[in-house]
Amino acid sequence: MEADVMFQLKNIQKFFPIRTGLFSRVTAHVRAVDKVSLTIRRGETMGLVGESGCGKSTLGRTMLHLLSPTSGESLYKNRDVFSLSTQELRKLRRELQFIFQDPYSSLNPRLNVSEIVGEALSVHGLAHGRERDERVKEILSVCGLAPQHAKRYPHEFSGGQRQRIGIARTLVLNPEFVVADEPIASLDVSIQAQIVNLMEEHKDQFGLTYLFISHDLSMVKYISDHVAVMYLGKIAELSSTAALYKDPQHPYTIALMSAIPSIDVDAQKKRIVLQGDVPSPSHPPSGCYFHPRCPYTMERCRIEEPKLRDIGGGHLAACHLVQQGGGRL
Amino acid sequence: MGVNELLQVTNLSSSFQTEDGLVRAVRDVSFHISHGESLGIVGESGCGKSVTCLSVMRLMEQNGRIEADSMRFEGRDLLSLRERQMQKIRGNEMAMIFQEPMTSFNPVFTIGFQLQEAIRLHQGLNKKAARNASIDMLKQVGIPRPEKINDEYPHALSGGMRQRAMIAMAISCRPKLIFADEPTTALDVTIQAQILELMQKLQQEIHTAVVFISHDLGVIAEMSERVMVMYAGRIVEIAGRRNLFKDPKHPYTIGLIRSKPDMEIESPVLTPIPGTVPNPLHTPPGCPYHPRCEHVMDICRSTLPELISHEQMHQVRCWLYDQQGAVHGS
Amino acid sequence: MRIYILRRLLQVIPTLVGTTFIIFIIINAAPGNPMSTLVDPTISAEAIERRIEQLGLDRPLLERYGVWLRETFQGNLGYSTRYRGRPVTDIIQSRLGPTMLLTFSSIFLSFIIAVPIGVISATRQYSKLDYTVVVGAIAGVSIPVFFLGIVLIWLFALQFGWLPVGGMMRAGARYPSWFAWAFDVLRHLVLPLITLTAAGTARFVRFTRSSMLEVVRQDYIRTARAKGLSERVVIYRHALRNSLLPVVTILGLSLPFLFSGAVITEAVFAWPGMGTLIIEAVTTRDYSLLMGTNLFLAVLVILGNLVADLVYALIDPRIRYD
Amino acid sequence: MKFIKAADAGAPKTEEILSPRTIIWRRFRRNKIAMISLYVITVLILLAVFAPMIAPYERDDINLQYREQPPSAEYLFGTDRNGRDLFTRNLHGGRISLSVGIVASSIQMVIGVVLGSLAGYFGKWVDAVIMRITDMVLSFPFLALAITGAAILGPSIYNTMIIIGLLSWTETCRLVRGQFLSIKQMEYIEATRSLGFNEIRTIWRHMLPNAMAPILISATLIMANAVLIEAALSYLGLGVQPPIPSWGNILEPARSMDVLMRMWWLWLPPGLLIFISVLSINLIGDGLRDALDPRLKN
Repeated sequence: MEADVMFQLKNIQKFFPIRTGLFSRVTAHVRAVDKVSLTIRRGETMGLVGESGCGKSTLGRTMLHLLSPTSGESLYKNRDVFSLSTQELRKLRRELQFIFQDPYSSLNPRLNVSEIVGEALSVHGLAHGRERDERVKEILSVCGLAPQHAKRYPHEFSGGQRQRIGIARTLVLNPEFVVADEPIASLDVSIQAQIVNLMEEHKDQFGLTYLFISHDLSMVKYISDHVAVMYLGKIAELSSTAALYKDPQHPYTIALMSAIPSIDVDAQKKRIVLQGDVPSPSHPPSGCYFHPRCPYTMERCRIEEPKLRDIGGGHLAACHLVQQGGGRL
Repeated sequence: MGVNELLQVTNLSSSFQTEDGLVRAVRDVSFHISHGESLGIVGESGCGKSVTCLSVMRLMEQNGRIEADSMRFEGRDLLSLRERQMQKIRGNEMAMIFQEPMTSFNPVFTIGFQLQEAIRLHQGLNKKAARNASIDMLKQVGIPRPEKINDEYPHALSGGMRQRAMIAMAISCRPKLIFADEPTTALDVTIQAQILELMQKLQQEIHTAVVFISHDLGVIAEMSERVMVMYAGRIVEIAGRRNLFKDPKHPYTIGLIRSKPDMEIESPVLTPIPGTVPNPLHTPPGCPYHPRCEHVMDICRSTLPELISHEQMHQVRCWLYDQQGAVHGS
Repeated sequence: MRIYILRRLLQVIPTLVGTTFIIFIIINAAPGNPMSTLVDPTISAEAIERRIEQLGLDRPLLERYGVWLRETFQGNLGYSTRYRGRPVTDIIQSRLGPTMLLTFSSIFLSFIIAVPIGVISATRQYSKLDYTVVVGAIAGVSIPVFFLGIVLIWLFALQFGWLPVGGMMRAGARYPSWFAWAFDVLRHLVLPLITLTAAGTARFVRFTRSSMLEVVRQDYIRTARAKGLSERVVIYRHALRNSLLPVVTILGLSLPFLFSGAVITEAVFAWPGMGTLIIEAVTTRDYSLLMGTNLFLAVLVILGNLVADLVYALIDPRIRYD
Repeated sequence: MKFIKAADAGAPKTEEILSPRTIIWRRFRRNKIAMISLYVITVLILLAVFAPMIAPYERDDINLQYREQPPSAEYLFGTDRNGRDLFTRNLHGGRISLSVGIVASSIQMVIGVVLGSLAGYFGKWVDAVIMRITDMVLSFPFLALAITGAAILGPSIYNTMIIIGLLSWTETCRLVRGQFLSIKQMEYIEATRSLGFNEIRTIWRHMLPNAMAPILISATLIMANAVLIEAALSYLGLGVQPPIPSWGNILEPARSMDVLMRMWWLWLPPGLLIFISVLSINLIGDGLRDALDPRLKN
């Protein structure tokens, strides 16, 4: 069991200081990620969903030490990524890759495709010269791009093609684990499916493990084996995809799912419309962070923060209402 | 077509000059909308859905050109109106809600000022009456403490609240027609649900016709009675909501539906449309969708199909279908 | 916003101290001393030495700066050697009026000329008019100030004889009335004012135009049009207000540039202001006077920037929420 | 396993590879005014470089018999009060004036780029310190201090170059800092970290080249300004010292009304030469701005 754990996150916190006043003293913190624990197994895709500002991207960056953590541990194959030296970390980067959201700002406009994709090969001493060019062309074709594209510059490509270049840049290093941060959010609908399918293919072909970050519950459902739902820096619910979508437990997850418009014009949807805005992560509400918007709020929710508990079969939820074995009071 | 039509657009084409050449954003688009009706326009970026609405409101940038056989709004030909007369219609009889709530308000004026501007202009109310009217509007769109928000600058409001204020501004003069250009795209799902609910409620209350633009089929399915699908500047399919989603005809519409998983419909595979959205500077000859189409025939590569009536109220632009509704090819 | 203002005020202090210290060092790094240009043979060597001691010129640099700073805070900028011991503050005071008259009327004039031109040019981007304005504005900043001054003098003073060659008043003139005096000053002001305003206007035209072009692209301008506002209201109420915000900052940042122009203009037209004073001080190695004028101009620049920033904070509602 | 051949359908159409540089040059070439300016400044630079070969006389040759001669076939631009040929001196003056401009703006570029990139990349206290220094230099009364500096260091070509360079780097510094701050936000910079690149590679290969465009524009404007300041200083007698000619000091005698009135050939040509060269440099800068600013594409 332990052997196929790829990443184990323990109580990860990431706070951003807010400086105010005359001398810019730190007066508060944005609690972007607040005590998140998560286990990702080899070969699976963990979906991470939530609305903007819930901390999902910050978690993805922090666990790879692209952002320095406030506290916690991020164990990759039992090595704590946070305690590695700069040199060790740089070496490890080959195995841990990141796919970015914006295909426009994620490619250096001054470099051609071959340089963008191939640079890391040289830096990590994996291939040089001719060999490097060959590897680049190979990976481009795996990503659905033609070899003659190698000499062209990013501005000549469409959004979807640019995202393919970004994926090629990570795959060329033959990584073990990839964090994909909203890789399809800025693409056209008809292109999104291409990219998701491409990632699915690569997963089998290269034996990858993904953390797939998205705000799109329907895409996450399609690609993930497990799904974690985040709200205000905390995990609200975590379960296998099948169980989560079949029987969501946390009132937030339920509302989130019901809020997605469907093209099924016959379905009689009982929509739950949450009132109010998402509270600011610098001044989260007391007790359960979700209580001001929750349709089922009780007195206890205002005071006591619910723990993320297993309600059976590895389905975890952080809600006072949710009981062992599922079902609500 | 009935006499009840509010807007009738015939063969609208819009283009604008760029450094790299002429972009023909909208080509020969014809559609109509009746009083109180809701029409959805769906398509991907650059398909011409926004430009269509901007053209009707004559809000294209300086380098834009609009041509049409006619563009009648309640009997008046919008193309032949003077700019002065057009200004009387804009914001008064026809209003628009934009995509980016964060940038669509002028940062240096209060929310109230920007609402009252339209109210005073079109309804000739005095300052005090306009202020009361604007507070009323804010209340109507569900903004808490409207008196206070009325005097706030846009900066102090969240995205969802700003979009509510934008809606308040759009409905403030009881327009007969509202163009909503991707009004929820920049918002989170839970906030989107609030805004969609609000818009449905308001449309029932004030009985306005709405043209709802979105790239999201789900949103369109929820908000529109009739749906128009656009691709590369042209209408490829128009149908009633039920027909379009239950019995789509154009391969592009079918492709769009299949390339996005739906929460209500179980499907194990995701079938993307191959290729990319065409560059508006180089649209393919013939049917613009032919390079991506799985049913492509020889004729598709050379000749553009007409928009034909497949059934009552169901039009499609594709060589697979003929006037009688028979299906060609496979 | 109160914190923003306070922080901005606090920032001024190190800037002021740093600026004056650097100026102090530069001036004191000079070889020679104010006495070396004193060629009056009747003064003995001992007297010079005594004078040097009196002025504290033999002390270490830092100490002298300390003394100077303390004195400055008490309003004492030292005594001029050139003007035979007159207090520097006195001399600067007498020169301040003419400089202020010249620079402020130039700022005012460039502003009211430039803003409409910039706005009209921006609203007709790519038109012939816009093209002309852009090229004209670039030409305006490319003319050497002194050359423009020379050409104007040659043309209007020497060839046509319409306007005086220089100075601020006729030498030794006595005026029958206040009005006659004002008229004469005005006649003397025309050419230097045109000279100084040309470049300033050109700069402001470019800023206004580009700022306006930026604003006209914004979403809220489209919103304003969609409301049915007339083009005039859209441009002059919605766009202009926003595009003038950065221009306020630019006004503050333009001060060093403006004073530079004023120095040359004054030199060309023998206008009795700070510019001619600084050149006098340089040529006579009058340290106290040099220090005083530099300091004074530096303070003006710093305060000008400060005022511009504060005005900006007042008129931009976004800063209120920071 | 099926590969999606999708993207091939939308492959770039043109045969030619359009690098960002090609595109910029293409756009610049379309700007007629900027191209004319480029030719003008090239001619002026060539004249300056080959001045000793072109000039009909020795630079400082005094011929008291031919003092204050108006332009003629023999003396194209006339002679000055010492009987020196003004055509020759204007040619050589360009040599001096333009090199002061180039050297001074190179000095400020180096200071500005180094300080600006340090401030922008490292932020925090490095940024705070550098920005305070910038504020101080920015609040110097520019010309007053240049005059003061020139008087104290002693007027000469080299001191003029150094003074202008030392006083005018602030704009570049702020610009580079701003560029670095915004480029730092780009995902391709984050990507260099996720790919395990070191900071030197990130700055040198990924940040600087992308920050170059506005630096280049500003460099042209600052160079134009440097030529103007040199001229002003020399005109006031505080810049380049005779007998070495510069466009500024050639017309210094025109400070006397008598000379101004009688000898138009003394001050008109150098004045126009300064104007034309500064104008060309500014117009090139403006053309560059249009070519480099993607937003103007519309």
